[in-house]
Amino acid sequence: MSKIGVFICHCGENIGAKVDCKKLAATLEEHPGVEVAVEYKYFCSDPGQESVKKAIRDNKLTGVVVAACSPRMHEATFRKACAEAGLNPYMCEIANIREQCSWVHTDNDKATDKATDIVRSMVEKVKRNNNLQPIEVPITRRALVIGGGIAGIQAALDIANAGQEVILVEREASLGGHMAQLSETFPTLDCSQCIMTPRMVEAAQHPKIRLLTYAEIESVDGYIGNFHVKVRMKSRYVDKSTCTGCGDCITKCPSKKILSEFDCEIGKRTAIYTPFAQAVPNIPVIDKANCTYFKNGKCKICAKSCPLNSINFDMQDEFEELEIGAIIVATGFQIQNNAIYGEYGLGKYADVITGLQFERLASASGPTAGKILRPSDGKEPETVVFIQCAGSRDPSKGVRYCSKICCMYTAKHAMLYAHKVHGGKSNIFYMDIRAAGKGYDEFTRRAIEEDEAGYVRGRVSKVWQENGKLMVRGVDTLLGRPVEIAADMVVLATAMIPQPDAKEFAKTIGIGYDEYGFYNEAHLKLRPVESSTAGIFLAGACQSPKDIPDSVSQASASASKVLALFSKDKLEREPVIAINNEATCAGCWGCVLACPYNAIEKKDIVDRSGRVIKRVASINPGLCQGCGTCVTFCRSNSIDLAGFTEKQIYAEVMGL
Amino acid sequence: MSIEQQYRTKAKELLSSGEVKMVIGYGPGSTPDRRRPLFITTPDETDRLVLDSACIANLSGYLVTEGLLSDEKRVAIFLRPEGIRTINILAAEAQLNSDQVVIIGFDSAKNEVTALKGSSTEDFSVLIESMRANTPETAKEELFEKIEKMNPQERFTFWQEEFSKCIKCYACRQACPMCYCRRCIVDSNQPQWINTSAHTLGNFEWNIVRAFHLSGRCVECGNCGRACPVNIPLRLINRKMAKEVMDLFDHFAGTNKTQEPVLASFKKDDSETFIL
Amino acid sequence: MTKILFTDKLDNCIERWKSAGRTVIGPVQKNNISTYDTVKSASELDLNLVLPDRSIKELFFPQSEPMLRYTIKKEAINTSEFLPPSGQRIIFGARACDASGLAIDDPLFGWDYKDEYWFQRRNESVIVTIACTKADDFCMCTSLKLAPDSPKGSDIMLRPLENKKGWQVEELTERGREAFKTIADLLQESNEAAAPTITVPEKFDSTACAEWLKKPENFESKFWKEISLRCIGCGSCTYLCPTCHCFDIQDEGDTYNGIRRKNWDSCSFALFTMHTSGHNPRSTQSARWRQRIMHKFNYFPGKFSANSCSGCGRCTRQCPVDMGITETLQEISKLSQ
Amino acid sequence: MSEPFEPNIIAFVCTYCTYAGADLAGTSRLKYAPNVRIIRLPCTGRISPMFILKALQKGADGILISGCHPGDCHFTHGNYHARRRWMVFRALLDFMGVPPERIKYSWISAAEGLKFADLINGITEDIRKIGPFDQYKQIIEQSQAPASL
Repeated sequence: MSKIGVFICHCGENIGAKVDCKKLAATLEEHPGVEVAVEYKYFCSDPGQESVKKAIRDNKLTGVVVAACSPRMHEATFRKACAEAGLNPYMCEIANIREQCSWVHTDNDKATDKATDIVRSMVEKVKRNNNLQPIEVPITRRALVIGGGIAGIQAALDIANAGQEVILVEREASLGGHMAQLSETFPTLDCSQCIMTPRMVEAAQHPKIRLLTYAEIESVDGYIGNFHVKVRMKSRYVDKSTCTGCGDCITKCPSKKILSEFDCEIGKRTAIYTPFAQAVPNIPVIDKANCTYFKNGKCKICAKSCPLNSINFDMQDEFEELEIGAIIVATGFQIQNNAIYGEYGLGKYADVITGLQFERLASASGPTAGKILRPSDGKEPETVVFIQCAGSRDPSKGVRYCSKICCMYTAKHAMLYAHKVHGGKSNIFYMDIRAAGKGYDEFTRRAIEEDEAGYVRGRVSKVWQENGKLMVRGVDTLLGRPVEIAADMVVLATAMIPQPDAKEFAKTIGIGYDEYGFYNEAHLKLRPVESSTAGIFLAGACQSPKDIPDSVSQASASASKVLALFSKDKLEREPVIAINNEATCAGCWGCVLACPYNAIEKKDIVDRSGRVIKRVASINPGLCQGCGTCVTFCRSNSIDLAGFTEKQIYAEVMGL
Repeated sequence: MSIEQQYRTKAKELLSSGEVKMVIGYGPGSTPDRRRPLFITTPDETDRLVLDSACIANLSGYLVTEGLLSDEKRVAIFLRPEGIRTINILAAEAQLNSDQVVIIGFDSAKNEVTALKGSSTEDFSVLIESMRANTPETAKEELFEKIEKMNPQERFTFWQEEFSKCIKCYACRQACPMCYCRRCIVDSNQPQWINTSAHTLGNFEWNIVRAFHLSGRCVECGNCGRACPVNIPLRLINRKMAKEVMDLFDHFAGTNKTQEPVLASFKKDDSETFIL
Repeated sequence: MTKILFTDKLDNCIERWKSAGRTVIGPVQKNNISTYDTVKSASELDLNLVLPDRSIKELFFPQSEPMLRYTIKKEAINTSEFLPPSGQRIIFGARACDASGLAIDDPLFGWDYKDEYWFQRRNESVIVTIACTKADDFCMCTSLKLAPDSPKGSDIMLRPLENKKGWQVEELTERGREAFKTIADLLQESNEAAAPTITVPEKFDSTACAEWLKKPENFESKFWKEISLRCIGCGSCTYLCPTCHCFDIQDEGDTYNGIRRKNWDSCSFALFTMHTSGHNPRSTQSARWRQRIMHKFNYFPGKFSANSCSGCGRCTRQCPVDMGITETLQEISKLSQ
Repeated sequence: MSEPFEPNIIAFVCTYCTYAGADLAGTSRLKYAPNVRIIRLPCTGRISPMFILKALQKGADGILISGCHPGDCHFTHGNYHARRRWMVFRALLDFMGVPPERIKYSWISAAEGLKFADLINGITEDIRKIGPFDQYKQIIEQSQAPASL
């Protein structure tokens, strides 16, 4: 039998002046299952709380309703008091008769009637409350960072520097990501590699960081604190343990004309190669598709040249299984293939290049050693046209969103061009100049005012070749007239897009993504670095287009989330989670689809001989956030939500 | 050769080759105008199969009989187009593996039976797409249009009268292939969401919830209406819901076996004109 | 010479009965279904039906019977009981199978506890049966040793005249005689011949069936599974059956007030025998169908010396998958030969 | 003169947005009609059509369902699921003769105390105009009445 205590708080005059608390207590006193109903001036005060505790002990109460202010104010206070009196804290509920009654109504009788209904309804709920225990999830204190670009490196270093173990996985042969490809960075024009490479080395040498390059994630199972991750170590054909990175093999390799991915195909590389000179680790890999030995069965010159016999053509992919507590996804971005703009001639005219290719031209470590030279004939361009939003903010051909970094890097390009090619003329076609950021607007102003970047507000309609020049036809919308520029080089500010396999990868690790393939944060404003899957966090441009400072900030934020998680042995969570009745579950998987947190798994029910009798939904308490969407979907009424059970809500309505 | 004869031969072949362990079809009923479900497991029995325009019942519900498909053997089944759509839904909702179902498809109109080519649900995807595009003339019903034109008060009165007949036998549920739950929500009594008594209130609640649970899943096979011993025009409610999900979400139930249930999915730009 | 009730006098009769305080009930077509319901005049009656879709038992044992109203107070639960509305009723135009069904269930509702809901209505109702002059493919009263003019359960038997202008009146019980006294002057003595009652062919041998069912080894016969393979467990056979009588008791209400009701239940439902533990002794539809047949033709006769079936045929007539008692007992007849 | 009809309204709201919005109306000391009883749920995704049926059985003349604006759901998309459910359920109830005007849906954020107060006043006024839900009350009464035959 229920023995409910009802504690009606006057909140001074706040409730007492509007709701007839005496009458309310008298009515509740007569309510079935109510053991005591008392009123008091301030139940949240120490003596108030003490009186609640005493009443619980004296009357052996099975449940408590405090009729007072909003549960958002003092639910925690009174639950704590209940716990101190030996009652399970979840046997306490708050009836909100202040914010939602006494403060908002003028008529005392009607306010009292409403308060009566509110309290009675809550008494009926409490009668059906269950003792709940906070959910404890053990935590493996080891983080996995996926992606070795600046975001991944930053996150890994932050976690490692706080003393926690990190495994940093990069699918390319070297850390570095896109940032390693850049020349100078806005708005300070410091050399990208100068600030990047030390961080790469730091990560590689950190005692708490285990680096897995040329490796990919095969599968992720489990849940927050307890992920099981399988990693595929792609075969490099070079033994990491013995290779010293002397580079003899690279020098000797006869296949020297392979287009370098790192140099955006304007430079060349060998078949055995490191992506770039400062690669970390400095261990080459063999590009199987282009290697003469793998193609023809003959060559092995590299192996012969290796003083340490580190080259092994029989090497196989290896797999490693990792136990992980938290994951940071920092898988980065790609740039859009601008072949979609046939009219701009990318791919057709050698001197129409992407912004990233321009970075390689401007980079001191690039194929031209930092000289701005036309890919077609190696001459310095006298006139360069930059086209912004070549893909971004273009729902018809490109993407709808703004890629965020192009305004800045185009200004930077114009600047670098002005610095490197004296007297060179730059023209920038733009839609708007978006330069919000510390020092950003000053930077674009400098490009215009000091480096004479010629900004033209308008779109380019066509680029064609005429008399050795690239003719650019566009419109100057400010002057309201068409413009035609004879250029030596055209640079397209292509859109930042998700990695081509971003959606597939999201499915592998179990996180959500938007229509483009950028990963969804749990809440755009309040949980911007968490994915909707508990224990998986986001950093960098895999979530949305970002520049370096933003990527780094998000990486540090993610790292701090991971560290917060790792600060305890066990994760304690509110026990408001869904529970499935496996006996009645029909296994239709509607709940699996509806769950925003991938918290519902398919579970086999087997008989004694191990034969699968049926499959049912199983809710992972570590992942469930307690929204109850699955409960409402479930046609057979098999799922229920602790703390807001079907019985409780039914009783609340029936008790009104 | 008549379609009936062709299909008897086909059934015989399927059974003798061991490709299927059972053929679910129609047999003669207790009166000349009746047909009854028939379960055949040996080639000799196939001559008992009947196929004519009186074969209307959607037999697919038998496929989810507990244990029937658990041995991973295959079963052949006579299905009209609605039945084929049912298989897609049951497969999408993981109630069966459609690879285990060999479809013997047919359609009938005006006393004519026509054969439908194919044996797996995919073979009928063109047919199903054409069903989505054209509502058949037969589906248009005067009573349905009449109810739609009524005002809410009149509609309430209409259903109040209809539901006053309901005897809560749940034949509508039992006859429905989509009602495969091991425990129906009406049989869940903690709490008792739906009043089980056959008063009009309880009948209202039951029929509303039944229609809601079938929203976006009903293929309008008509099993429920035919099973109803007190002739409540249940099909009209289901038709309304099929029409709604089509208008609102362009959802036609049972187009393929990976179709997402309309109520377990959403679009961010779903219409919300009615929300204040 | 026999007493004749001419159809053109029926309205006067109904008027007379009504003014004597009796409620007149008969077969009507209502809202796309035929059933027994109250009528104000003869024109509302549909006496041409083979038999109404819904059985007569609903007039005595309604689908949902409110039993009591309760009010929950802190210290006690107060109840006030409901009883069926009191008053004499004339059920005009029942069929012999329906009337027999009531007589079959009388001992059931009275063998230990006397069900007052049933007996109050039984005691206050006069069953005026019209002998059948037509039948359909599903009628099977003769197979149950009954007939289209069985007197069982009826208070008055009316035999249609050959010229269809009225009925020969046969008073079977004191209660019937009493009711017809009110209209004595509206009846005429005449020699008009009655139409022959319809001959319903015997479809199975119920005695042989009973013998077969009694044999313990037949309980586990594979026959049960085969015969019920297509049964979908909808229970409409049990709900339309004039003799099926299972019920469940439900409380409906909110925190403060509620109604306790007696609702039909059916052995065809999987949940009927579901234990709290999750175990279900009749876990398959074949076990449930076997139970229905065993109950009607083995257990019930064992206790009350009569089959719990009056041969109305509704079970088959309404079955969505064309099953029913007839087919099953026909097959059992074959097996028992 | 007879008392004006005071409708019974039952509201089902999510705790993160609308319940917080209602609290804000309180802390802002806005005044609104006392006809609504609020049931708090974690998310609109938890609000089942069954709740609406039970509220009607309890004699509600009007029902309000309210949660976070699209995109603002604390649980990312509980409200999107709920919106679909409501679209379907609303059409169903309409077809069964439950007037859509009696069941209102709204998005109210934690910052929209004023909108909450206005909405409650508006709904109360609307339902007062339509009058009591007599048809439903009639079938409730029938379900509590003694047998008639």
